[in-house]
Amino acid sequence: MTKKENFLKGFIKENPLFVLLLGTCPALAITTSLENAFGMGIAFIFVLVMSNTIISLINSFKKLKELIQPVRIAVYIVIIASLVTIVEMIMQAYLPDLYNSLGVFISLITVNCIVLGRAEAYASQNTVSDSVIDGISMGLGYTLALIIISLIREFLGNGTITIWGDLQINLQGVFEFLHITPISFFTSSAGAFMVLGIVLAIMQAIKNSKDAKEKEAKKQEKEVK
Amino acid sequence: MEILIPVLVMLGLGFILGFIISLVSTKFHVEEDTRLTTIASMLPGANCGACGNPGCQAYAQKIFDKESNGEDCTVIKGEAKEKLLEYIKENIN
Amino acid sequence: MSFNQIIFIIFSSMLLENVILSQFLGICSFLGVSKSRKSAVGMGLSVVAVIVLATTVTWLIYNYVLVLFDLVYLKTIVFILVIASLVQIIEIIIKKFVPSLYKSLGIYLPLITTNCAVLGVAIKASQNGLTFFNMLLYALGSGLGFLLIMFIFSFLREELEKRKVPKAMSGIPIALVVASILAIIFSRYVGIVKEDEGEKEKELPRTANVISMHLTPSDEYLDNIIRRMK
Amino acid sequence: MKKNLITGLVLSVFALICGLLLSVVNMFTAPVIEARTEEKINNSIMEVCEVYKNNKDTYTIDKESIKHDEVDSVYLVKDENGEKVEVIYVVSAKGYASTIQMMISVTKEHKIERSVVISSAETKGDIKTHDFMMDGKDSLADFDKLSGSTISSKAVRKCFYTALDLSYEDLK
Repeated sequence: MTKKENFLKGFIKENPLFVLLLGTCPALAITTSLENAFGMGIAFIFVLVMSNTIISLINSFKKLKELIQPVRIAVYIVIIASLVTIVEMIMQAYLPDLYNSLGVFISLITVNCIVLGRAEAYASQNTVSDSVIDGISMGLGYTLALIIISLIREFLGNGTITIWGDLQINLQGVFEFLHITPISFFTSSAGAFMVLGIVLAIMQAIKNSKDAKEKEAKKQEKEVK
Repeated sequence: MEILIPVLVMLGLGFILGFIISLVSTKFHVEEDTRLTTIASMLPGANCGACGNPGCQAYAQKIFDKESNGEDCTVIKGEAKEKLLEYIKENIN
Repeated sequence: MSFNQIIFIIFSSMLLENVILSQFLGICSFLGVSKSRKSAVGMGLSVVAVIVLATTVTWLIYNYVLVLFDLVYLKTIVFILVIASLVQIIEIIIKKFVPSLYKSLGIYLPLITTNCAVLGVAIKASQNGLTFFNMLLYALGSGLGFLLIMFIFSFLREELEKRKVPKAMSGIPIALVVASILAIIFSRYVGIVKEDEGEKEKELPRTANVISMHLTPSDEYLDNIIRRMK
Repeated sequence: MKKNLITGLVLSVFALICGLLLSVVNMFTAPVIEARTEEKINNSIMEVCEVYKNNKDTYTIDKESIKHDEVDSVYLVKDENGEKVEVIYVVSAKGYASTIQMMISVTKEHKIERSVVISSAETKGDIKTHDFMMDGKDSLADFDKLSGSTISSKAVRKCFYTALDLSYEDLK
């Protein structure tokens, strides 16, 4: 796999949320506004890249790798948890509003399957530079997924799009034009499940049609032969 | 002083837990087929449950019992996956 | 602690603030392990046990170590370390001594370490400053809520498997839509339980002396008197 | 046995490094967090207490003398002679999806002067901007609940009740 492929895989081919179905908890809980999705994404990218770097670094020393084998998971968890705590403290100090609206889900990055999964499945077997690229790719892919869901939910549920702080795009006009009000269902918990379900269905439909096309192409190739 | 207490707490906690885990795992070790442990070590170990099984160990058991062909794991891709599938082909079937 | 209050805490953590449907904790295992009823119930039962145990241990550590030494900022790392080790130790011990229990419930234990429901409930119980007894009830209620939803959902999913679903919707997407409908139903439970009578407002003012109240009658009182005199 | 000790040591070394790192970061962020909370509280006090805002130089705020289990903190506003003028409560109550924290000022006549929601992550209704019609009232008779979010309203009502209730004790 080339570096470019490695970087691009997280966006669509191996998107952690849409394809691997990992990290669904925050994707449902905090996607009520675009600002939350941004904040979560930044925190997530930091933790993922740093944990990938440190863990691949540890594993590049053979002796150290053998030494931590029995308590491997515990060591990884300690590293990830301290990175999460650092993010948490910095966020609480400099972005208190965001910290309040993300709440417990910042701490819960620790148990996010993506971080631990990447640590075990990728970082522990690959070089440091590859692991960094993998972390950035997966982090950006996850952020992208969060942004898509939060855009849908905030627009349909509130009629607004909060970019950062007071910077807000008001799209109430669209609803007024259609003589309806924003549907608060989409900001509720039930709406979160529904939006994720429908987005996943669309992804699956696209994938299905692609697969069908590929099959047809292969068939034609065979016939030509 | 401000640094000393957290460091001591973490040190103590890490030592006690690490010691107990290691002790318990060697003392109460259950002998298993090496093929099972190899498959388990080849799986990511993230225990995410995305394959529909309760954890990687359980999935390894399923592969070992020939109930699954090893293609359900969503976390490992590429080379690692090929390695796993090859191992299953050679040693289980 | 009255009986009413106990019921209130259990019901509100089980139904109103259901870990899965309203707090979005443990969604990964909710979607992953709900394909068959047997594994869903197994998972649910082990979650109940681990949540109660882990919350108790972390609550004790939080209140008697972290708060005492002013180390609250270490909570995430300490909690997850304790939970992960605890689960691993329990798993090894059950595997050795009660293999039958391990086969039915123990295999779910590793999955529980990375289940955000456990860490989430532990953090919430400690941070909200619950008393020991309330914490136990809260943890139990949350665990039971998880079990309940896992059971209902696995039942629905087993039925879904037999039905014809559009190809794009089959699998996880349709399951999420079903979960959405379930969440709508559960959000209607708000109001099914009422807080204890002891929490009910007493007449204001509590400590004001009665005499001063009579000396300065309210406008309404005066209005009434004037109306009567007319 | 020796191997177990080594494993324990390995984990404890990692825990030690992480603990060290965290306490260092905490040393930098903790003062910022504290200053921010302090500033936020001061701003909220300015917002709810008109008297103090106008007499900042002569009036003082007593933060320590009174403590209640029911509320998070009590601030007594005193004039230049040390006479109690107003009392400000920081009260929290459990709402629909989060804990709502409010700051409520009560005058010497046991009337609510003003109130402000300090923190809430309620998903239903706009609790931060809603006017509960409590300014200048001494009972909960006119409490205007936020339609569509019964539980949040109940929590807010409870906050007002506690503040009014305690003021009889504190402003004696």
